[in-house]
Amino acid sequence: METATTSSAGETVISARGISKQFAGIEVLRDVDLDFRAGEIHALVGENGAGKSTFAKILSGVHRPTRGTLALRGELVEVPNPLTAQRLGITLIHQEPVSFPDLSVAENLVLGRDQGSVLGRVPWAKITRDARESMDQLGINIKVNVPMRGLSIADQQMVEIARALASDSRLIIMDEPTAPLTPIEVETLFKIVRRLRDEGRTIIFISHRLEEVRALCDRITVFRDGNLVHTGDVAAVDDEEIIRLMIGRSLKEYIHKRRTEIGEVALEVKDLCLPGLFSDISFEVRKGEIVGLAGLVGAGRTDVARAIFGITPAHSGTIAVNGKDIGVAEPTEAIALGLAFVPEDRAAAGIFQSLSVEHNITAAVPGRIAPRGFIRHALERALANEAVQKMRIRLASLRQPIGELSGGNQQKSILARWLLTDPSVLIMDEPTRGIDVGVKSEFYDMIGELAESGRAILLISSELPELLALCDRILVMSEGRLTADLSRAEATQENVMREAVPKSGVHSPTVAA
Amino acid sequence: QESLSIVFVGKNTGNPYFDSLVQGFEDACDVLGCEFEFVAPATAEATSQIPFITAQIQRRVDVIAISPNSPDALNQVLDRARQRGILVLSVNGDITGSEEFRDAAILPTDFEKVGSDQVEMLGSLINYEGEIAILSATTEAPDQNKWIVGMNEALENNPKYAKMTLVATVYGDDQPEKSTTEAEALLSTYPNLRGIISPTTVGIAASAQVVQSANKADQVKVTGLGTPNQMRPFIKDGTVEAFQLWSPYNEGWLASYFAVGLKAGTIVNEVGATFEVPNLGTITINELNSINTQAGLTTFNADNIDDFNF
Amino acid sequence: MNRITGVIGALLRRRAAGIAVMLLIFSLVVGLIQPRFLTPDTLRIVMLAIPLIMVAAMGQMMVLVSRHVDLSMGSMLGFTAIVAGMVFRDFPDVPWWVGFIVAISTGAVLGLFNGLVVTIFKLPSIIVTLGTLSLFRGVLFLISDARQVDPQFIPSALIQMSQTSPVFGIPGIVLIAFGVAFLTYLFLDHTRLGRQIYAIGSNPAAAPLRGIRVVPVTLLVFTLSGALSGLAGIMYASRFGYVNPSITGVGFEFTVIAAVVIGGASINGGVGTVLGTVLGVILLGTVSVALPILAVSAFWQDAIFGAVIVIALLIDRSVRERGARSVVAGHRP
Amino acid sequence: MSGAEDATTRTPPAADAATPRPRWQVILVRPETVTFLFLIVATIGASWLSPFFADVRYILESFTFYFEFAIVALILTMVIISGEIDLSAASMMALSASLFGVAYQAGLGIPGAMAVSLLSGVLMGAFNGFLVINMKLPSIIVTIGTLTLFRGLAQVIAGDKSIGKFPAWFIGIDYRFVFDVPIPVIVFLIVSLILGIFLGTSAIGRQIYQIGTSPIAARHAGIRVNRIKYGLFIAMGLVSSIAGLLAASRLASVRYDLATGGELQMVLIVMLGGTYIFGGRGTILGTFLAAWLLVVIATGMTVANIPINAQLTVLGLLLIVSIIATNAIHVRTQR
Ligand SMILES: Nc1ncnc2c1ncn2[C@@H]1O[C@H](COP(=O)(O)OP(=O)(O)OP(=O)(O)O)[C@@H](O)[C@H]1O
Ligand SMILES: Nc1ncnc2c1ncn2[C@@H]1O[C@H](COP(=O)(O)OP(=O)(O)OP(=O)(O)O)[C@@H](O)[C@H]1O
Ligand SMILES: [Mg+2]
Ligand SMILES: [Mg+2]
Repeated sequence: METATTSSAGETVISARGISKQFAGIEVLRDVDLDFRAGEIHALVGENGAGKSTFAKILSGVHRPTRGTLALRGELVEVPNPLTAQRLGITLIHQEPVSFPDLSVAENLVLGRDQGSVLGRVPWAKITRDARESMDQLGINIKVNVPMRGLSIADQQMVEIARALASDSRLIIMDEPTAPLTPIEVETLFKIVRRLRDEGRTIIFISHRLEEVRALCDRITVFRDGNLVHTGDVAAVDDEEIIRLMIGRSLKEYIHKRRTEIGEVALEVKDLCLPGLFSDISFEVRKGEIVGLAGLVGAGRTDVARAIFGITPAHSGTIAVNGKDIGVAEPTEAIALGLAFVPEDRAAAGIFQSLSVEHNITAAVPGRIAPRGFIRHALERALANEAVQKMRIRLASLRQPIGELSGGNQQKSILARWLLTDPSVLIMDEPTRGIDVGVKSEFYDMIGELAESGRAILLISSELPELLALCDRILVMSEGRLTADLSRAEATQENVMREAVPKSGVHSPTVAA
Repeated sequence: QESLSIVFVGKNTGNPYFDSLVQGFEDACDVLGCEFEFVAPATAEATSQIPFITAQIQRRVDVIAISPNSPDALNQVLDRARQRGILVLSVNGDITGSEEFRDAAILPTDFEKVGSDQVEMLGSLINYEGEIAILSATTEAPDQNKWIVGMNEALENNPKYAKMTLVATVYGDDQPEKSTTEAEALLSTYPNLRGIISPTTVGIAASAQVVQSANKADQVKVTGLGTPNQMRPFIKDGTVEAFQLWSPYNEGWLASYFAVGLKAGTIVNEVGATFEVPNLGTITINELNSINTQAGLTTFNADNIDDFNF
Repeated sequence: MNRITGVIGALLRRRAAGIAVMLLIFSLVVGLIQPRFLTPDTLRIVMLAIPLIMVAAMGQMMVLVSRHVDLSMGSMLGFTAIVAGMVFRDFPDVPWWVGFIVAISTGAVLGLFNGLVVTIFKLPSIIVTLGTLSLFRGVLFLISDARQVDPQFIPSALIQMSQTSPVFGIPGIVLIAFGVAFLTYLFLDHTRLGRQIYAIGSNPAAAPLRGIRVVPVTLLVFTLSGALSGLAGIMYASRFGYVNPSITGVGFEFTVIAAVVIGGASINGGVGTVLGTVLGVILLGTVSVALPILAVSAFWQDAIFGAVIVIALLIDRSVRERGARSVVAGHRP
Repeated sequence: MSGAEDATTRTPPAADAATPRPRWQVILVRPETVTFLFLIVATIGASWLSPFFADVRYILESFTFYFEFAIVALILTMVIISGEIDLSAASMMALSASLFGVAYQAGLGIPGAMAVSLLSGVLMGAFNGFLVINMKLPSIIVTIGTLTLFRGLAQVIAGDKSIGKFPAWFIGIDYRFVFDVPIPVIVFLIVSLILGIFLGTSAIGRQIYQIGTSPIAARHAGIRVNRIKYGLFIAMGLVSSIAGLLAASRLASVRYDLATGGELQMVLIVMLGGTYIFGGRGTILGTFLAAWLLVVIATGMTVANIPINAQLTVLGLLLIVSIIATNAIHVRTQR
């Protein structure tokens, strides 16, 4: 572990020693020692699932560490719950905004602030006044007496930020606060964060965008697989180095080298529209081709994929598979036509948590395991076994609930499920999210093999390096529209980001890690 | 020889009316040396008594006395009981239209006369003139309907009641809430109402309560069929001057004597036959093998109500 | 975007106004058919028909706001009424107000039991209370020995409360009902604890992150629901003058849920107002009074209540649907 | 909301190798096994309570009183496994039976009246399905609403009179025997067997479990979630109306209050059978055993002349205890 040599600001505010955390016996944080100082903005970076949010939640009393201690200005403290954290002056802005949709904005701002007796009177007038003030301070135009329900994700995030600021905390942890924000809002946020630092507060800033880290932060800590691998001044490391620290090896190793014949059009999408989510989406994917779909969070990529697969069908536009025009209204129909979809949210939309691996793998092919409507177990077992061998899924038994497998093996099982349907078009939405590095590269190989076998692949990913390494072409989406179709040669980080950034605001390109 | 076992299947538990009836059975069995048990389902729903009857058949009791919850849903199971040689008595109400499925019915009084008795009672309270209304149980309650027919006939045919007009017949479903609302609606809809006849215990209590709370006891006279315990406070405070009922106790008493006599061969179950029962005198078996415990209704008022506890 | 959310806010707020308008139209229509309906007498009848429902509805509304439901209210009402009645019967000297204490505290214990089963075993309240609906009824039969408490044992002071009172002749139980509604309003809208109930119902997963102690608050809500059922129980004894183990409170929960759902409380938690609930109760009370005055068979009542529940659910959904759509409409520029 | 529910757990490779529990343990902690043990205990207990209980004929005969609920509970099991619930079944029985009675009185004849009744069952089931699936309302509260509505409509069309006088061939199904076994018992055996095979081995049966485990994942796997749920609700309506007709035959009459409170008994049977209230788990075998368990308990107490008060208490307690127990077993075996 490397330690910082220079220090920019004041004394240590909070120090973590030997913090470890297990979820159901699985260690996601290991012996983290880390100090935060007064008057610093401290970046926390790392791959998805590296443990950043978990660490933040331990600091703020959402989770309790399995081992380790926290000390506030040298004194050991217990942070058993968020309320205690609040009392100790620690506030967390959650990665996903935490709000109460039925309560007003003003009320959301004050809920959870330690205000004495629960039977005490609610000072409505003051709450509303303070809320207006907070909004003005942030320079955002949100009515404070409307229910939270009607607010956009970004506005909810701003309210969340306003809440933290109003709380007077000495330590404010921001878990990917900029993800849903427009550039203008990001700028406002930065200004406020800098002001807070100048007031001598400590800000922990979690982000995947190295640009932001560079623009804002004083020191940086890198997590990898639950381990703290580096802490130091931001100025002392370059981007290349940070990425190497994050993923544990150089980017170049990812590059998948292969060459396939690209065949005729397998998937053709024309003028797809779903008001409020996306419009005028037209593109095609050919046999043997891997097409990437890039964009910032909320660009609408997932919505397009869901529309193609018939989960939330588009309002207008056409979809053709292998030259046949189809109107997909149900995933069942899409599957029959040779489409397959690996969803983004594996836990909710991908796996059947408590069902066996076997039943999970064969879920999409009732016709193959039950030729006459009744399941033939030998047939099913054979199919599942074969898939497990082929995908190198690591498990104890086919009867094991899939929830017991690691994320990577769960994802492999879902891929196995789709391969049984022998799809001609495979849509994968963030297939490598939350998967460890080893399995990830296996996945890249598999995706390559699938393309080689003549399937058309649409790969949605927020990890730009991944897309750049794997794809023959990269489509870029921004604000629900397709903004670019870049060939392998044209596709560079800069080019992709330029197109991904919303045009409605001025924004410097950022890297989506 | 083993003693005779009698089981009484009530309409439902928690119905205070049956407490006194059960007492009659118990006392008679103490005298006669029979064994007695009381069972009842939780609700008075049509099918709820069936498992209980079947269980008694299985227990091989000698006599099943039942207050039927349905005039016809019990036919099959009663038939089965009788095939096994069990004496089936319908007590306190009959399975009208299905009489062939029971051996005899023990009824408290001559139901043909209840209607006119009630009209006479109310008439005497309101000087035989003015608007009157009836608050009954459910629209299909067979006994109540029989009495209502009797009331209508009396009002139409007897010149004594010429100045009494029946303005409404409403139904409270034997639910306190509905009965109360219906009674209140009567007072509000008919400002000149002089009297309410409610031939059901829930209804008369609700009517009395409504009249009491509206402070209209002088203007609107409530009468009908009720139990002394239920009506005692209203009699005491003058809300209700008089109401009627028979003695449920005597039904249990009579049923036991009848069953034991029949099994012993001292009584023949034939229309027109007579037999003696202590305290009740000579009892006659009427049409359709129905037996009454008494001729007319007992009237309860401030003078005698404290003599009764049921 | 703010304009749109404003509209929804207004729509939600207008829910109360909507019920008031419905109430007005309904009364006028009934009045046209049967002019006698529009007399002060009717007001009195309605007033007497609603207190029990109103008190219980306040409890049910809180339960719904916290994203639960309590189906055992009718049995709790019967249970508490029987217990209070038995106290009056077996200890003839106790003053009438002891009945209130006994019924409310018995109800609180029953409610707490519901809450404990729901929170400890993390079971859906609807199934748990379906079970206790039967369980409480069974136990009440056991403790009462299936015997009714006769009118002679109910103190006349208690009965009086349903009849007259020093305040403009408005019966005491009506005053109690409106008093409970007002207190509920103060509690829900003006205390931190009250707001926490909304927060829990609005987003149960987020509540602990805001330092809200979900388990104790949930227990409190169920306890209050039980206590208010207990209050309704003693009011039953007051209004009907006797308590019967097999009749008292049977089916009561459906009426209460219907009233609360009409009043705009959402089955998805987080939404519900005292004003709306009060109006819902009054609307339901008015309908049940209008039926006999219109000489409509009482048979229609259940069908109408059932239809009203279904319609209220559909309205609730369409309001929510609009709310959800506005999120999309509010997509960033 | 927060990461607290994040289930995309990353397991270090070592954890993959966790050995599954031995087969005997798997079988032993199955909820149906518990139901079966309860059944044995209850049978012994009932025989001890009353010397009249242990009589196969009597038990079979008593079964016919619960037969209608038991047969609906079989379908309800599938509905609950699919993650929904239907509390309106008893009211659907009453309304379809009342319609049957009214139609027969109107001179439609038994076959015509039966058709009316069955059609009404399908429509009521579809109405529930419409509210739950198209209107996206929670089934539990929807069916509480329709429970009140259907029962109310039954009261409106049939009043509170008892409609009877059906022809002799129609009545008394509970008293027809095949080899000394009442027909309802045989019907229940056959239907349980068919549904058990259907749910346990058919592709659709498998999909019902998958839907109950995760409706979203099911949809993503191409399972026709809405169609299957609609099918289940309609089956619920249809079977309820069949149950209504069977009750009409058994009682030789119909009334609006038929099967009042039956929803509780049906849910009780399903819960006693170890079906998981949150969906995704449960078996027809469990429900089959639970139906007998309920019969044994209720009959045992009735023939011992134990007051109904105690019976209600026992049943309510049983419902709560069985949910808690099933929940505990399922949560444990989840791991
Ligand atoms: N409540 C939980 N139960 C089980 N596992 C959890 C839980 N919360 C987090 N994890 C697991 O812990 C690991 C670290 O998660 P964490 O959310 O801290 O990652 P992160 O670095 O914030 O990732 P991201 O960049 O995607 O936000 C992941 O493998 C995650 O699946
Ligand atoms: N400003 C907003 N207000 C409300 N909802 C939003 C907003 N932005 C995005 N969403 C919702 O969040 C989702 C984000 O869109 P989508 O998931 O299609 O984007 P994506 O590019 O796939 O992002 P991700 O990388 O998170 O998957 C959409 O379903 C959209 O409805
Ligand atoms: Mg995170
Ligand atoms: Mg996405």
